[in-house]
Amino acid sequence: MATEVLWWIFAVAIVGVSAGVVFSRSVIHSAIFLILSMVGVGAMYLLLMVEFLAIVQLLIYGGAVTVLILLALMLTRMGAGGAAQKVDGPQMPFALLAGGGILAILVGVAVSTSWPGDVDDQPTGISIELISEKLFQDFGAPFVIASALLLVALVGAIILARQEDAD
Amino acid sequence: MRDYTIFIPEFVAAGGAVLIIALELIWPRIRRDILATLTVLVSLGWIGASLAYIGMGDNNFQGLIQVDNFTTFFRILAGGIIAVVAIMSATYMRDRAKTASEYYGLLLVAGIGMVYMAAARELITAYISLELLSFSLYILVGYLKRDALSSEASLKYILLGAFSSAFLLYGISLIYGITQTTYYDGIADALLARSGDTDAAAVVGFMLILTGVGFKVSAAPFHMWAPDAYEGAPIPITAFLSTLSKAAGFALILRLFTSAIQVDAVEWRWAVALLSAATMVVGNLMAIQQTNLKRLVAYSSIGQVGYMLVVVAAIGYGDPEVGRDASSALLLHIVGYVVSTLALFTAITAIYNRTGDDSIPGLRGLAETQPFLALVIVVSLFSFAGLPFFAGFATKLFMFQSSTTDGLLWLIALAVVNSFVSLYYYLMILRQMYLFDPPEGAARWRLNPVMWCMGAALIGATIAIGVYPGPFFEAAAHATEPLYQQGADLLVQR
Amino acid sequence: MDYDEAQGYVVLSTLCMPLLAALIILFIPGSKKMAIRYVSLIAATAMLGLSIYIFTAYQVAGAGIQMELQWPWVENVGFLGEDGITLHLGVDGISALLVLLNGIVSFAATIVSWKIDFRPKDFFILFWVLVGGVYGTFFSFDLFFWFFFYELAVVPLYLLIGVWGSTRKEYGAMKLTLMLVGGSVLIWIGIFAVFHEANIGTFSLPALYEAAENGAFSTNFQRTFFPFFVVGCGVLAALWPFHTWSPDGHMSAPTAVSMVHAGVLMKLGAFGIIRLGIQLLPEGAAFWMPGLMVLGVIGAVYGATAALTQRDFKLISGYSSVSHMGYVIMGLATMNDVGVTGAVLQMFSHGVMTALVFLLIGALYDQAHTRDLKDYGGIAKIMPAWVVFYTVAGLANVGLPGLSGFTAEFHIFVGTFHSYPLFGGLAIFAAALAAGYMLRMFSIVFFGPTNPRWADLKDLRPLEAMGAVTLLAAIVLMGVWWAPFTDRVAATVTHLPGVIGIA
Amino acid sequence: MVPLENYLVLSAILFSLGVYGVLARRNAVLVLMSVELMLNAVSMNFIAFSAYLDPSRITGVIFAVFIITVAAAEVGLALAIVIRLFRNRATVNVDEAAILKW
Amino acid sequence: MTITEHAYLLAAIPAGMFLLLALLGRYLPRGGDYLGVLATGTSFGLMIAVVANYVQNRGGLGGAFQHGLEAQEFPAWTNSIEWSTVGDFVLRMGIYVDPITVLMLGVITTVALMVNIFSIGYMKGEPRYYWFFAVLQLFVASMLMLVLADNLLLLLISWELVGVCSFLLIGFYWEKRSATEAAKKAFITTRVGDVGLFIGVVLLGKAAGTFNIQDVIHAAQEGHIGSTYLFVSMMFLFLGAMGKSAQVPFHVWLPDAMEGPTPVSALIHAATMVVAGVYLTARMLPAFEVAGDMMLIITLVGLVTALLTGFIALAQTDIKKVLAYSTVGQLGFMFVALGSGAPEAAMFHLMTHAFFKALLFLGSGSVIHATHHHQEMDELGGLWKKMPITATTFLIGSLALAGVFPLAGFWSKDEILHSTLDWGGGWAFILLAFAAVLTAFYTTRLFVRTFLGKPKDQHIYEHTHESSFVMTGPLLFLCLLAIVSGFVVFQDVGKAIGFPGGITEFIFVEHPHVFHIDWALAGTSIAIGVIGIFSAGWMYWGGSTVRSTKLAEWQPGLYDMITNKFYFDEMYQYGIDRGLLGFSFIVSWFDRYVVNDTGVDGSAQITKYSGSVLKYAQTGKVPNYAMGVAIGVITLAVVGLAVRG
Repeated sequence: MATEVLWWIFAVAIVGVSAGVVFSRSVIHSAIFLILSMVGVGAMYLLLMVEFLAIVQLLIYGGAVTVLILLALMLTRMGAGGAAQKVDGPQMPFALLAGGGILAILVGVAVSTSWPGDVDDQPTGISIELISEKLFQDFGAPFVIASALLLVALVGAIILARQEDAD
Repeated sequence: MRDYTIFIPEFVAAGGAVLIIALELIWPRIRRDILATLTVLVSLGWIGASLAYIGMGDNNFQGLIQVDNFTTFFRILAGGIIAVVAIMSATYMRDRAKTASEYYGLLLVAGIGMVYMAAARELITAYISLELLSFSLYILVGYLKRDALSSEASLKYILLGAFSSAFLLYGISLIYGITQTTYYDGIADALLARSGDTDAAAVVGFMLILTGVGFKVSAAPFHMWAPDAYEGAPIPITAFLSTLSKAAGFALILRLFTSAIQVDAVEWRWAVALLSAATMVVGNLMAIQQTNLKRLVAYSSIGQVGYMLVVVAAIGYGDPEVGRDASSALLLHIVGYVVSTLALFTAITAIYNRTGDDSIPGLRGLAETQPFLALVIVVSLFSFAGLPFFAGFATKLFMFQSSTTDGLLWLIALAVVNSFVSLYYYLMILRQMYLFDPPEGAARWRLNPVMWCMGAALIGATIAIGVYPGPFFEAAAHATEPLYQQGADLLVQR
Repeated sequence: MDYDEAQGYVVLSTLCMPLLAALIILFIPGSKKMAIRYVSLIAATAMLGLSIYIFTAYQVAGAGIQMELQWPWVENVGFLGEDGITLHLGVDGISALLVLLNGIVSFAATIVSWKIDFRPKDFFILFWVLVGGVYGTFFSFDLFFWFFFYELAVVPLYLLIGVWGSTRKEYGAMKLTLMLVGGSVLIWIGIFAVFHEANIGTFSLPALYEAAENGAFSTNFQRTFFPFFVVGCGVLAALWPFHTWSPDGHMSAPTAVSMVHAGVLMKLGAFGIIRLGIQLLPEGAAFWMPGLMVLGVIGAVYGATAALTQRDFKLISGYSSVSHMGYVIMGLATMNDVGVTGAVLQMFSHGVMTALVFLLIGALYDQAHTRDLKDYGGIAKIMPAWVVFYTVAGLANVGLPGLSGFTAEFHIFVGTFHSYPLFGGLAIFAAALAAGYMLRMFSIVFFGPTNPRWADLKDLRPLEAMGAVTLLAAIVLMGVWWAPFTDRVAATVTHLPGVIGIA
Repeated sequence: MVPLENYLVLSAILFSLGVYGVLARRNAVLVLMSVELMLNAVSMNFIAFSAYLDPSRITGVIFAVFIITVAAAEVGLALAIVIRLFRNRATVNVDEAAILKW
Repeated sequence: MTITEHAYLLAAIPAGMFLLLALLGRYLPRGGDYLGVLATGTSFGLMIAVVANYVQNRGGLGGAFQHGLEAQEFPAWTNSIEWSTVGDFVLRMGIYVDPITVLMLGVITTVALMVNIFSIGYMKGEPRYYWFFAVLQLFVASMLMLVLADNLLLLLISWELVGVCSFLLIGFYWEKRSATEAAKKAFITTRVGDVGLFIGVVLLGKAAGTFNIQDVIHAAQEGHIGSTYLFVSMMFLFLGAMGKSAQVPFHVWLPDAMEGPTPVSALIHAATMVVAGVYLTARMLPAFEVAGDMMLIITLVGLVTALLTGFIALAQTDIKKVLAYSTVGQLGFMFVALGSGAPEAAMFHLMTHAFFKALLFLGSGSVIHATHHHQEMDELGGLWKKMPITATTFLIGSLALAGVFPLAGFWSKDEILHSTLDWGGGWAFILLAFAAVLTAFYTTRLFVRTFLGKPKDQHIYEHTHESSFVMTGPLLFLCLLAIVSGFVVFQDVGKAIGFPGGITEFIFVEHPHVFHIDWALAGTSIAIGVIGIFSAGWMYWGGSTVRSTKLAEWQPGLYDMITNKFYFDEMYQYGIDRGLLGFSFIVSWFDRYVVNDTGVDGSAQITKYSGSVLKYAQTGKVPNYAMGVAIGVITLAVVGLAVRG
């Protein structure tokens, strides 16, 4: 029962802050809302009893990614003239429609489908051992590729963002 | 069973990539040509190493990665594309970028991404490989740092790429929700056994996956990034995008659509046919309007994707035999298309190196100033248009012929009509080169012998495929065999 | 190697000759213009000889495919089964005649192209590719190669017209190429359908014919896809209303290209209607032929009518080609042996006489640089030989007995009156109109007071005269003694499926 | 008990909000943040599926791990490109980065 | 083997000569005119041999000729070879010699020889001299082939070939615009008829299963051909005859054809080619007889032509034009005879007409040559003194044409009048008799105004001189024929020269017509001639035109009609300009703007246009692109769910 109440609280909060991310007038506010949203999702993972992922979520998203975003926002901050610009583009109303359409479809799918294997209708706890076993044994190969991917992203970020003489 | 030996070719490639990057770090003044040459050598080594796997039996890595003829085919294709693009890039990058080692390294890494897209038999692996390829491409497109267009192209590419990845992932999650697995075979089994209650999730899942892969191969209406990215990218990368990235997309599609979701073809085949029709129409109609060569090629390659998607639709509409034949014809077509495209870009790069102009009117009078390149362009364009003597004729004919099923004749007809429309804008290019005199003061110029040889080799290959397609077709047929061997049981059940 | 196989190699070498010439010229530096011309001349002469040989060596008694040569090309892979694609060469009576036509016309066209001084290398390469494509189409008994060569013959036209042409050449070239390739698109679709429907995994035409005989193609299928072949090929054969490339294309094309194009290439379309339409889908043919007859009649009268008021030489010839190809279509549509034979004869006849006309127009235009009839007058005084040739060609065009046009039209009309008397009566107006537009041109251009502006015009030069004489000989031979032609054609035509005999 | 559908609906809402953000916002960084929101939603989907339907194999969780990895890398790379664009053009407005068109 | 079986040699020799002259003529001394004469001379000689052979064999039939022989007992030689085969469709080519052929051979070779000789003088010094002779040979060859042909196809071939020769020769002076136009007109007008002939031939061939003339006739007679079908095909056939023989309404080309050199007019447009229509009709007459109302149509066409051109000829001032209209009129006479079922009369008139009309034309040629190409009567006059031989022969020719006893024209015209009486009774006879009066009238007018009276143009008159013997010789020879050729109508004359029974029995087969003079009719004929001659003499004697002017003032409307040739040319011109050319412009316009610009270019434009509209979707803005993706996703998903239900 308590889980349910908690869930609803978190759910409403997540939706609220996520809406804040996309509807906020201020870029910085959006970034902060994003952090909150990430944290909320992390809490959801706790409710789903996948503690490891919750931690990963907090560390990587809540920490690294948002910091990176804030950094980028600061680096690309406009001068005085830039601030007056509208935050939303001209197709905002259509964006609402499209978002609504996708929401309708996805919610419809989620609700109308009876998911196979959903027997006891509640999450089963997933231990970190199981995760590590799966991740490093069964999915070792993608893990290696992912490391290459990170390397590539790293190299790319460096060569693209690197200040050069001409800049 | 963890048999790491099946990764040896990629070890070669990755090692080569690291070596190349390291070389420039250690020795910053190294000549760029040497890096390019090194890349070529590495890719040749990669191809060489891959050849050993031809016809080798079951080389499965934990059910995740399958090294079979299909994989080998794409290994060779990747190596070939990278080698050609590296040669193409040598002069181009020397003149335009401060460092080049990452560039060549990323070419190789992108190739690795492609190979694992082709080899993956599991969705996580496929997704990660796809992102590996995409990341490399994002960087390569934006590699010309001080070029605003390059950065803009890169930004568009990565934002939209990430956006579409999200759709792809959501689709995968829905399929996962139905099947509780990400292995292709497992998905196929589960889908076969699924009840009607899961239809909504399955359909939407398929559509979202289609969106994701459609974006990768730039199928309309998910194609809009492509012209901008192609135009903004460095010319060799445009070639790379239109060959390797597309081939990779189709590698993934073939693996996935012939096994995992083949059983539910009835749910997605119409969508593929629709996308195919839209793609070829949009690509060809828009191409008519273009004045920039790279942009035109972008649209034309979108049109080509439309034709290739016909095969995917045929996989859905036909029986396994049709699917197998169509898939092999698609591989053959990809080879022909890749060879022609590379030939075209060899010429465009050489011209751009000389004139700094990549607009179509910039080709004015090329037949006078550089007849060989004009010939190369003609051959490749005619090959695209599917005119005889050149690869496109035979490969397109085979592709469409093998895709002909009762339900798809309209699409084939549309495809043929479209390839006719495409002839118009190809002829517009020809017109500039042959019908007009060169601009004032343009003299005949000599071509770099390496580029000359490469151009000659590529048009030679184009003509060889066009005139005597037999061996190539057989090779392609061997490459598709494993796809259908593994899925055979399922197909029988279906 | 038996006799027929040896003959097969003759066919093969005829096919290879133009392609070989193109290849050799490719490796001759562009500055060595004479070498290029001599290579072309030798090739053309050899082709003429080989074509004549093939025509004469064709055994009337044997009727079917002769001089066969079959090399497997791609088989047992993918969707292709046994004999999937074979390089299957050979001739039947119809193609024997058309091969001869190609030999004659391309020979004449080569020697009038002697004077081309602007990038002759490129010109001749493209020209030989074109000729090779035409030969290949006539020789191929494999659908893949048939289509391969068919397209091959169409494509070089764009550059040939665009680079070496005149008068709105870009427009003409683009329109011509697009319309012709557009037609081949329909053929292509038809090929897909036929291959799929036959489901025997081979492109071999004899095999497909056999399948057709055994009922592989349902009536419905035949009726659906026959129009694809007919309209597709019909575009090339200037089938009304898909003819408009013809006047414009001819107006723009350089002499040699006009010659080969009007002379041979248009016949490829009509040939395709026989090869793919009638032979492959006889029931479809039976169903659609009345409609085709209507189009043929409209084309015949329409072309002649439109030619009546044109002011450009080439437009007149272009429209008259539409009219004459209308006769060909009519002949095919009769579906009786005399009519179809007449159609094939008309292909030959129209080929040589139009080639001659274009040769002559070219000879005049090269000097005078105008093709407006009204600019001329009294040319007969300055260029008597030219006028004589033109008069003969023009009269052949009108269908004067003793010249090839009559022979062909006679057979066509006999066939038409046999099957569709009313249409025959309508179409024959075109014959009267032909006299109108031809004589109108004669009287404006050849006769009347001589305009002093043209006093310096030279008569035909020896090379041109040689080409003209070659063509003229063919015109007269067919007009006077047509048995050698009808024998070969009829031998095959009478065995076409669905073609009935006139008793 | 919280049923699976609840998570799925929540995820759908997040995803749709992300879609809206990508479509509506003009700042490239905000677009990127919206994409992150979408990826988050997907991760949640996977984990929910994994926890409810597939606790033994937990492939979904693994997938989520990879998604988070990729997303992080993507952000890094994308931001580098945004900064690159800013240096070249002094703007992060995606509507203004439209030299390439038509 | 007899010479008759190889009668094709008659045609082959001139044909060979044509090739020789056309290719080498310009290098030969004097353009090879002697070779032309040689060729026609040889043909003439062969003709004599053929006639002799024919007569001999005919004589051999029964030793003595009997009246009333059955048709098949008249010998006819055939000789044919297989020409081509398409399935069961076999074409044979060959010759067929029967009395009509023999007669035609005689006429053609004789006139051709005379004209060839005459031309040596007349064409002297003309440019393209050799070419003239070359084409003349081709004409002779084709014309002979035409009459020799045993099948309709060969006939058609020769038919068109003579048309071409006519075209080439009318347009011989192509520097003159009028000559070119006349040639064009002649060719196209006859071509329209030829197309009819072509249709007729094809239809008959289809129905009879063969093109052999005798077989076709046989089939028609036996009723193997449906009656309507037969009528239609014979009608088409007759169209060809009308075109070639310049019957109304196709008559317009013949007067214009006088633009050609005068010997050509004599040969082609008086004696031979224009009678091809008569020949064809006579040849096919058995089939015409069974073809519904064809006979009536033939008669009517002939009558209308004879009358109409008779009127027109009254007001012509050009010597040759008068003769041309006269020719048309006389051909009308022949058609009346044919329509009346009297082919022997028609052929008889054909023969006599050929001789005296050739004579008249050559005579006029002599005048024209002598006056250096002045042929308007208003410029001539009083030439009798200057050129007596020409004048005398011309007078005899005129009298023959007018039908004065006992010249050739009298007998043949008499026969025709007789046949109309036999056939249709009064009305045709009266109308035809009136036409004969007109003939006599304009002939007299022509002679009077040209040769008598005072010279109207002194300058021309003074420079005139009699022609050389090479020209007067043929005149004299033809004059002789014009006098005597009529006598062959008598049985005794016929017997004397080898064919007993006279021309009328010689010619025809089925209804041998025994000639005997009907003096009442002969009297009428004589009266007709006298009325015509004297009224014309009264009007024009002494070169005066006062009376005719008064006549014109009395009936200006009629006069206008006549001088303007009943406005036929204007009507045709209007029809061609407004009708045909207008239609052609419409078709051209349609072709350009509807088929090409709208249909072909239009579809290209639409394609291009849709591309240009579509391209604005490519805004370059990421949100728009993302919107594209989103819309795609939504569409696919919604459709997918909907399809799934």
